[in-house]
Amino acid sequence: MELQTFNTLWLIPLFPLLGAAYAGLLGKRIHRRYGELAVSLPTVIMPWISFAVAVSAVVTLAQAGPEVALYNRLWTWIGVDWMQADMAFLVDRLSAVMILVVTFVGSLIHVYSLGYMKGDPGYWRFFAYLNLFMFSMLVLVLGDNFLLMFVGWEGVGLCSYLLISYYYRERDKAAAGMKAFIVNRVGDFGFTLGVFLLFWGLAAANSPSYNPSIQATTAAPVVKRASAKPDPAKLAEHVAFQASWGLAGAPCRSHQALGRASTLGGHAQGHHVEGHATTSLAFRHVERLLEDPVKREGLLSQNVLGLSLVTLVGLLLFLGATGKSAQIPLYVWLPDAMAGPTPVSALIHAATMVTAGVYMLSRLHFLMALTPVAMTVVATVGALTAFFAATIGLFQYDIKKVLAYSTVSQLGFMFVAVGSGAFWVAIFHLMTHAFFKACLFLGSGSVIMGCHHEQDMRLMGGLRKLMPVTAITYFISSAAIAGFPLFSGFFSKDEILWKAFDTGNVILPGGGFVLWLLAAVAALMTSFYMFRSYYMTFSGEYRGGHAHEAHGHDEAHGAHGHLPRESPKTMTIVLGILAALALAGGYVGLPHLWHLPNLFEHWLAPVFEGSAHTLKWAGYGHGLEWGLMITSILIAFAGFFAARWLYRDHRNPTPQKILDSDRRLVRGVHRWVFNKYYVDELYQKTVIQPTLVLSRALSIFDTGFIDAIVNLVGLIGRLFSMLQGWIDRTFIDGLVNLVGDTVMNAGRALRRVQTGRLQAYVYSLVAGSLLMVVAAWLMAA
Amino acid sequence: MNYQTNSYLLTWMIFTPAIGIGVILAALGLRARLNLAQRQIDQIARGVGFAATLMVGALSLVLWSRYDSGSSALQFVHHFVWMRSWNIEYFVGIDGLSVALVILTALTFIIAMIASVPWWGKIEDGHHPHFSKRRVSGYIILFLLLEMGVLGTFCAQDFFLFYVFWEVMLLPMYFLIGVWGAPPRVDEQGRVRGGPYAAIKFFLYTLAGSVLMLLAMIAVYYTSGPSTLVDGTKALHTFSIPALTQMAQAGLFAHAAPILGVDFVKIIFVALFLGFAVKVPMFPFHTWLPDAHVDAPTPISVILAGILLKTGGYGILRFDVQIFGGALAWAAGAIGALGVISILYGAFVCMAQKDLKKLIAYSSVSHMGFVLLGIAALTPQGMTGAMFQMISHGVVSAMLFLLVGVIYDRAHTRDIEGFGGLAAQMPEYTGLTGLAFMASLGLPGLAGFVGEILVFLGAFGAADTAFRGYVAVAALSVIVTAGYYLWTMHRMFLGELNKKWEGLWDMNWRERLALYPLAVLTIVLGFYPAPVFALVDTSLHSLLAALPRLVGG
Amino acid sequence: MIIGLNHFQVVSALLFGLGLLTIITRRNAVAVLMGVELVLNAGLVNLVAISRYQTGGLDGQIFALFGVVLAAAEAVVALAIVLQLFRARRSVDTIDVTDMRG
Amino acid sequence: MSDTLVAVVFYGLAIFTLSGAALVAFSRNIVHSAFALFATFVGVAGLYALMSANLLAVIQLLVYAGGILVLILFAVMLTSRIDEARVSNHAWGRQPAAWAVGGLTAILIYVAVKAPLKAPMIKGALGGPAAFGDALLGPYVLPFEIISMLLLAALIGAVTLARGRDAAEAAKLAKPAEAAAPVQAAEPAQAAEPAEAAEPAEEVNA
Repeated sequence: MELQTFNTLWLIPLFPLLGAAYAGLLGKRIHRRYGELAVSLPTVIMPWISFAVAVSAVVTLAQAGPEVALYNRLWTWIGVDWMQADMAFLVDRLSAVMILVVTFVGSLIHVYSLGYMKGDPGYWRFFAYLNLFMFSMLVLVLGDNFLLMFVGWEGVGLCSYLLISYYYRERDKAAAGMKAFIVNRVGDFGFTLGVFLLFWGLAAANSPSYNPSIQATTAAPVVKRASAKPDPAKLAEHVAFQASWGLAGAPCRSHQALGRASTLGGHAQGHHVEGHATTSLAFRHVERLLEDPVKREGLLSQNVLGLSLVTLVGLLLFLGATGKSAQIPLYVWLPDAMAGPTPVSALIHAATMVTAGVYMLSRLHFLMALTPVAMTVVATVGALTAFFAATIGLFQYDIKKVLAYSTVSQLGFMFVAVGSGAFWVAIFHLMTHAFFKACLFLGSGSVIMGCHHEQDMRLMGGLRKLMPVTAITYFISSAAIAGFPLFSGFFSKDEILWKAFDTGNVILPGGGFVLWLLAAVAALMTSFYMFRSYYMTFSGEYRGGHAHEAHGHDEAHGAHGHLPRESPKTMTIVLGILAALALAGGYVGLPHLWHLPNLFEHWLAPVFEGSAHTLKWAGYGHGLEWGLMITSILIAFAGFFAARWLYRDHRNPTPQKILDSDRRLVRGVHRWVFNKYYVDELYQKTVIQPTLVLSRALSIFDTGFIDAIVNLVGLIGRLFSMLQGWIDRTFIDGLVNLVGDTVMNAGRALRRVQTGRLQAYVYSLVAGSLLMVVAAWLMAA
Repeated sequence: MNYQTNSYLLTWMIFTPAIGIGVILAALGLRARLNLAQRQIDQIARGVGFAATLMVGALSLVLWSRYDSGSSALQFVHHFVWMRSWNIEYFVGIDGLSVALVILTALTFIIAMIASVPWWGKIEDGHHPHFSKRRVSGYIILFLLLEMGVLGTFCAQDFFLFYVFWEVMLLPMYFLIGVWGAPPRVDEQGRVRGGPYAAIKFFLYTLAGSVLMLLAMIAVYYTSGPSTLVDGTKALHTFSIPALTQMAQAGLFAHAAPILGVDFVKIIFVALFLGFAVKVPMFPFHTWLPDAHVDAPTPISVILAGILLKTGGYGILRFDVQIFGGALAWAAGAIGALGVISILYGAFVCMAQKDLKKLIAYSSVSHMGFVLLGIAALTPQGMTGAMFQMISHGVVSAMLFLLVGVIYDRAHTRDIEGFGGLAAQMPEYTGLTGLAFMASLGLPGLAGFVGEILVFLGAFGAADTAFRGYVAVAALSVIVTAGYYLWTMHRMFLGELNKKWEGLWDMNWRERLALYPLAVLTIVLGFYPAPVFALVDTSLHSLLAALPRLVGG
Repeated sequence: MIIGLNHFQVVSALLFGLGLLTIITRRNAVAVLMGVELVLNAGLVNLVAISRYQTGGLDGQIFALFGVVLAAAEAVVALAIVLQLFRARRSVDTIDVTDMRG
Repeated sequence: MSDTLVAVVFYGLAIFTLSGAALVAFSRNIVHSAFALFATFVGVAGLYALMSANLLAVIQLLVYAGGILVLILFAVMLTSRIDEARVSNHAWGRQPAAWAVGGLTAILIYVAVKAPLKAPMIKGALGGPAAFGDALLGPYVLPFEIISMLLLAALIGAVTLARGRDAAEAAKLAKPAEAAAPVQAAEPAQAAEPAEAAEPAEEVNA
């Protein structure tokens, strides 16, 4: 990979950060003084500027050739000895896709929010958070090393927390934010451990190539340990281990200097740096290292706790991904995250943040490709998530909950693609999903706003006539997600299904077929519940409006005012744009089968080139591929017609019948699925409560045991000193007191002598003189 | 050993507070003569306190600008013979181990000084006068004495001088907690708690530690070889830390006669370590910390958490690693394990706390555990991480305790459960608290993360593979930490506003003045920690490089 | 018979004794002052007499002169105090004035 | 002057002086005492003259008899009520005082008699006022100046003391004195309500 310096990359995350600072620090006052627009306009414009810069960067990238990446190094962030993490941004073709999606969809959602958030008291807060989110997400995507990515990774988690808890006055919503953050932290735990393990694993793998000449100068710190346990083999290992990554001290500094030169100097020097910098947490360095077969073997041969190190790294990183991307077992936070304002759900919990896990694993494709076990786990978990989330989605009534489970399910599809080794497909689906899911969420937001913040689909209906733009865009997006032919979702999802079937990278019995089957069933359910939600919401008669009935008789025209109305222009335009993309966004990745150019795959191919040769495919023929494609079309239509039959115009009594069924099995299953398989309750019982109990127990232990010991020691000391004190008081003090008392009494007696009478003093003067004379006389005698 | 510079800068820094004390005492002495009212005396004391701390701050900036980060030698040395009969020298100087802490000290004391005045705020209690209005001159005198002790501790390069300053640090703290802290009260279990109890506990705990240190110091003195005092006279033994280091590197202590059948190095190492571990504080010697914090006045909590705990970590680096590193390999596993226990234990106990200040006190236990883990890892990353963790914890915990003070001044309670919905009432306070919590829980991009990740990374690469397990266990704390902070956030700030607190007002300018510099520092250190690394790197590197020689093989 | 120094001294001593007695026994502050004058005069007589009989110079007289001046000053101040005392208490009885009592 | 005449004059002067002094010491009437004091001063002046200290004798008469005594008389008049004149000069514990003072005087007399100072009076005049003046402005100039300063200070002090403050201030001055000895508040104006005056005084003391 060649680096080309592109010194304006840092502007991409900077602008949203400026917006966040503006709205966060000054927003409240500006809101009060100059009104909403003064707050929101700058913050809405910022992402657009970022988008413009991103476009310019991507154009530069596209012109520069397939092997080039844009690079912008700001400063050394954490540089300790041979470990270095820079504050540096990198745009290769993968992150190019991401920044375009993020800035474009993000900017659209900012515009949408103008209308949606109108009149909200926390207006400034909302836009500050939203901009901060854009910043974090862009850092995540642009970061050139693990740690910088982690900044964005946690940053989006924080913003997600802030935005979910946006309506903090309601305890439930605040709690949802907390849940999201903590669950994400569980994922981060895995992520960080994975990074550590990878870092030191690579250090060890890199060791055979060490240069003996620098051994003496750099081997210092660990030698001591080796000598503590004199074992020559170990010593050698330590020395090697240090030396390889330990271009410590001076060499490290020179590397920094070179790095600095590269930012100033441009292309040639930048390339030069590549040769030296084998010691950082940068993705490209890791990739380069693993291109060397010897080192790759060195990494693969390492075992930790009986597992292959690479596998463990892959699994731990995947744990991180499950947290952020809401996969089994950590998906529980995402449905609750719907507590946030709807634009947030669209931006963070559908289009961008939740796809971070997919992005991360794709970014590390070279690593994942090395470990079939991890790949298998990724694919299987993805497929299972897709399936189970879809089943839950079947029974939800809250329109946003349906979309939330659909998101979880779609993310599962993406992981199926990742696990199957079809990284570009995962990113492809990520992109199309960003379009249609954002559109769906924003549509639901429009509906919710129209229905006066009612989210229950049973209280909607008939909105097609009242909110035509919303209805049309919602339908298009539903068609896209269901995989109607020629809609964007069709291309990406079909590709996933095909790749899952065709994959040779998983070690499941039955191979890709199992994945395909799960994913196909999930796709069927997706189609069904999406159209179910469409028909429940938009067809038939409007069922909402208790308000309508309550007030309608009193005021003739009041009734009309309570009917849902189409949303303002800022919102519908955004819906239109996204729907158009949901319709047409897939054409960049047409299937090979049609003998049309697949621009998307072609665009990403250089990025995933490194892992291409390690991936294996079953190599099924075109006939099967045609068959699967037709199957998936059939599935999409089957779901659509089933939903249409059952829910259109709310006339078919079957759903109600099933709900009212007395059969225990039906009711049990329904309750089980409706309550999300009781996973939340399971976690409550198995994780949260034991943690709380443990913490309380430890707290009691702390005051009741450790502190008690301390106090006991103190008590013994006090008893001892009381004994001492008694002796002291009785004997020693007694003596002292005797002296003191004597003096006191004498003083008290003598006090009387001091009468204050003048003559008394003279009297005593005389008497004293007399005495002195007598005394002198006696002594002389 | 070549001492690069000779200057009075450190001496000025250390004794500027003493000058301040002198001025206040003079004012008190001339009070009757000059016919000064109590209020005037108070204002003079505060003014002098400010002047002295600001002066130290300015000097610390001079120090920073003149410090040569490329050298690991002692700098700004001021050196003369103090007590000839015991070969004790007045010897101050700093290197990378201490320079960052000295600067942090100067900063923290300024912040604490700001927090010590009652200006610009409605802080009256009604029944008890606010601590900052009680016996002001005495408070400021002790405060300045404390600053002197801390600065001396970080700068002293003579073991005896170090010990003297160490004890100087102890005494003012005792009075500051005992006299200006919470009045005595009886808790639910009928035990007497409060300022005096906490002060005595703190005092005895630390004193027990220093007794061990004293014994170790005497043993080291009589084991040390001959050396030359600064004025050229020969001495049979020495207290000079650089000289002791040289002797240690020559294998003197490694081959010294065992005490009670235990290696000399090991027993001294343990004695010193225990002395410092109490200060850190390390599980199971941590129980003084929550009590001391809960009952100390806000600025004293700030200093306690921000600076005093760091003297423990600094002492471990300066003595246990620099001189008695020979035993480090033997003890590293245990220290690492205790560090991990501190981290997790502190985090879990935090979760169960209902008193906000106690929660933050326990979080200090947790976060200082990282320092131990980082040091025990014996990798450059671990060491640097430990050092950085000390700095970042200094900044962040100072901020946290200030924030607790803000709410306590208003509500006169710290019961987490008793609040609720404060975000609506005090948005600015909520924002700052959120920032501090996030920094403390190690959100990347804020100060806490850098130290934490470096410690983890360093410990993970330790030669002893058991450390990987330690890290895996300790990393669980990131979840628990997030849990208790967010839960606290949830209980205090979110939800419906508790009607009781409708009268609370948001930050005032005094509090802003104290908090915003820290907030900015938290963010800057998170994104640009390089200045700190630049200060500490060279010294830590040579410290590690010298370790093998200490084994004396 | 020759009048010698000791004659004068005996007179001086008696004068002193009577003055002292006045000081001690009188309750009126003014009377006490009179006693003081007596004691002073006794001293002055002694001074003059010794200088007359022993040294023969003017020294004793000059000291006596100073003594007279001192007495005058003392009388002035003391009487002023007495007057103030009287003004404050309507009494000059020394038994009443016990502010210095221990 | 012959020795006998000198002796006669001496004894006469001595008796005159001492009887005056005795009257000062023992008179029950302060006015009597004052006049007896006059007699004593005159006697002492005579004794000075006898010792040829003529100038001093004159000064004694002028300053003591003319100045101090007049002052004392003024004080007596100002501080005593004439109608109580008979009991204006109480005595206090005369007997033990007499024993003590008597003892002391006896010792003094014993010393005076036994002391080896029996030289006869030095003959010749000792120098008149001119010599006196030379001595004062010659060797004794410093004490002379100092004593003049002292006199000035006493003068100013006496004026300041005696000038008296405003009535209010005087009352304020009086109060602490009363607080110290509330029982002895002899002032009739305040004697009317002694209990109330005493109560706050006790608080102050506590």
